[in-house]
Amino acid sequence: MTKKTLAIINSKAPYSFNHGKDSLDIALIFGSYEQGISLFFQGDGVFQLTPNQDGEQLSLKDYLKTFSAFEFYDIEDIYVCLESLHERSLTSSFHIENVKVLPAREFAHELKQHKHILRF
Amino acid sequence: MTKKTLAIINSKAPYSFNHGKDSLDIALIFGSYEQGISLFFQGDGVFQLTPNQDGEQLSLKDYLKTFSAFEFYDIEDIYVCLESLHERSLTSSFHIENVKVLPAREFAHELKQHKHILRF
Amino acid sequence: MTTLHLVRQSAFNSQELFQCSQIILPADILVLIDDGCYNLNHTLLTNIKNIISVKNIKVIQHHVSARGLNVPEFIEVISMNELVNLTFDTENVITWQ
Amino acid sequence: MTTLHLVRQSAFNSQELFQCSQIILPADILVLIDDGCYNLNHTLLTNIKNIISVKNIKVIQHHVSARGLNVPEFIEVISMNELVNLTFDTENVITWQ
Amino acid sequence: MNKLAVIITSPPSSNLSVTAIEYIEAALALQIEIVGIFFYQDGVLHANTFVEVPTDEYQAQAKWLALKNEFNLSLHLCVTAASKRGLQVDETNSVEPQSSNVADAFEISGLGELVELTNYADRVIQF
Amino acid sequence: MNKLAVIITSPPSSNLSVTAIEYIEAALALQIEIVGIFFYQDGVLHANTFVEVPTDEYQAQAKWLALKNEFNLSLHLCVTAASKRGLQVDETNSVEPQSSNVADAFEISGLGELVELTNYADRVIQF
Repeated sequence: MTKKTLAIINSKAPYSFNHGKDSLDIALIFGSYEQGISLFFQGDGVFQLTPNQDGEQLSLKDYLKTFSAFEFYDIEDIYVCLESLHERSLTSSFHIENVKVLPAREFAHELKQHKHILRF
Repeated sequence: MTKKTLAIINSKAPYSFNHGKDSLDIALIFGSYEQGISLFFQGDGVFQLTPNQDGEQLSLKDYLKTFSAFEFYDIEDIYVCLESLHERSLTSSFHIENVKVLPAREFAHELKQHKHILRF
Repeated sequence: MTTLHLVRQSAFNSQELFQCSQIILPADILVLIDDGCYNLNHTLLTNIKNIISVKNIKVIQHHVSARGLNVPEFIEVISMNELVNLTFDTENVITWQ
Repeated sequence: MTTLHLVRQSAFNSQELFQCSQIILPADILVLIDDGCYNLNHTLLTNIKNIISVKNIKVIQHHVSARGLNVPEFIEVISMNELVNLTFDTENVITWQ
Repeated sequence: MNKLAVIITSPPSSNLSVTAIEYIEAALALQIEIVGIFFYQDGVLHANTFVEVPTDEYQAQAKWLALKNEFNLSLHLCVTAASKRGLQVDETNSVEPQSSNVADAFEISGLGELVELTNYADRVIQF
Repeated sequence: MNKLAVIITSPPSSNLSVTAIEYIEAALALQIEIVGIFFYQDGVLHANTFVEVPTDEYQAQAKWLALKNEFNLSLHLCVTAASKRGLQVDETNSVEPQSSNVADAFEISGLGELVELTNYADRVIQF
């Protein structure tokens, strides 16, 4: 089995921190270079995926809208930690398609299949 | 009863964050202007007061040593949250003298006696 | 003596709301702003409701709606103007960030 | 497949160690560095000891002694050189900061 | 009249500083007297003219300049915090004006200014 | 030979970057090949010549320059992160050298460089 180059764990909520945008920039570059990249969402990172958000109310250019371009960039492996959703009383409802919700142990097994792992 | 001008809550451990040093700089200025200032330590802020530390092992100029100058600057009211110590399995042993350990409720009552409250 | 507590961080991520809950007193006011809005679903908010009156827990309107969060009926939604007024209706303010 | 987990933050302050504990697997190695040293006294470390062997929990020597902390006997104290070697003895590394 | 001082510790790139500016605008609209804004910690980056924000993103520095112009706000930059973060704050003013990267609207101050502000203000709020 | 890439995201004022430098020094002493250091987020402040650290405190920038000189390390500065934090990174080099505040030892790079580093390195470590 060929390992994918990079996994990024997203751990921060979208607006007060820049980590989500910094992670997205890396993901899109890897996608445009046709490098295998997978995105993992854990902890408050899951708030980057919840529906009905509107960063423009915070005078922001809403980078979450760019998530809909993942397919175009061949970024297809997007994993969410089930426990992180439960802790926050969230359901598996997201603003993009094809998100895989996994229990922590399976989430960890997918993560390990990558040559390098970053966390933002 | 005259209110003191400023209380600072210190909430971060000493080395990875600069908050402790930034707070100390404010405290010393208030002291040198003979303005009433009190220091409160809560959460990981209590690690700024624990004994046997040596920042020089981390290649740092150890700002914690300056705490011994508090008396010289007439900074006399130093409060520690008892619950924060207990959570961290710490005893009331500190690297400076005259530290008052208070249960959270009394800690809060002292805090409120100040005109302004900052937190670092 | 009433203190205004502004909580700007998610209690799912760090300890600001917890530390606030340790020292909040019955007459105080709590306003959830920025990522503090995520605390609407946190169990610590239940602890705080046992200390201060629920009418003294508030959240900034556009901060909560931008995050797509639902506000429980009993929590008052306020504007930035109302936050400014609260700053002067209370004696001092602590920003938990 | 062994992952090296570097925990740099205090679990008394934020959620890095908790999130690490959610996904650490039995063959993995945990090294406490920087403020991660404060976790020697955190109950989450007990949870992690139920997942990975205690000999695979380590702490950086001068990081822990600079903070005036005591190291329980069963935790191995290592140098920066040993951390570099661990990086190449494992398959990948996650920095929890 | 109610007197307010504000301490800004969040960098321009965070949405936390948008909140601070919205709060200040609301206070001004409510006739609160703002005795000064003190920039500390990462907040000092607000004064850095070299900071480039993409044109379609929130322009915090332009907001500060506009507020300064309209309401004559005092914007105090903590010199110690600023020099640690790449602002050229030669207090002797011997540097050529064009080589400094501190926006004109900001005054170089020390923590002594914070003592003044806390004495004069009825409320101090930290953002 | 083992190949290592390092991503630095902590600012020079934090003790977290001392740890990063100590780790790199240990790796070099152990004959690890360091294929490059990539400065991202607040890590870009390491390249800022305007950053002034009191002489009795840890001089992170001088450390990077010394490591560059001795081991010919590649120090890559992410241009997007840098311009957001007050580094003058005109890639056309049209600015006068003395008006730029990027230390010579650092190369202006983009995230494409990070793709190269992750491909070439056996391990990537983030500090």
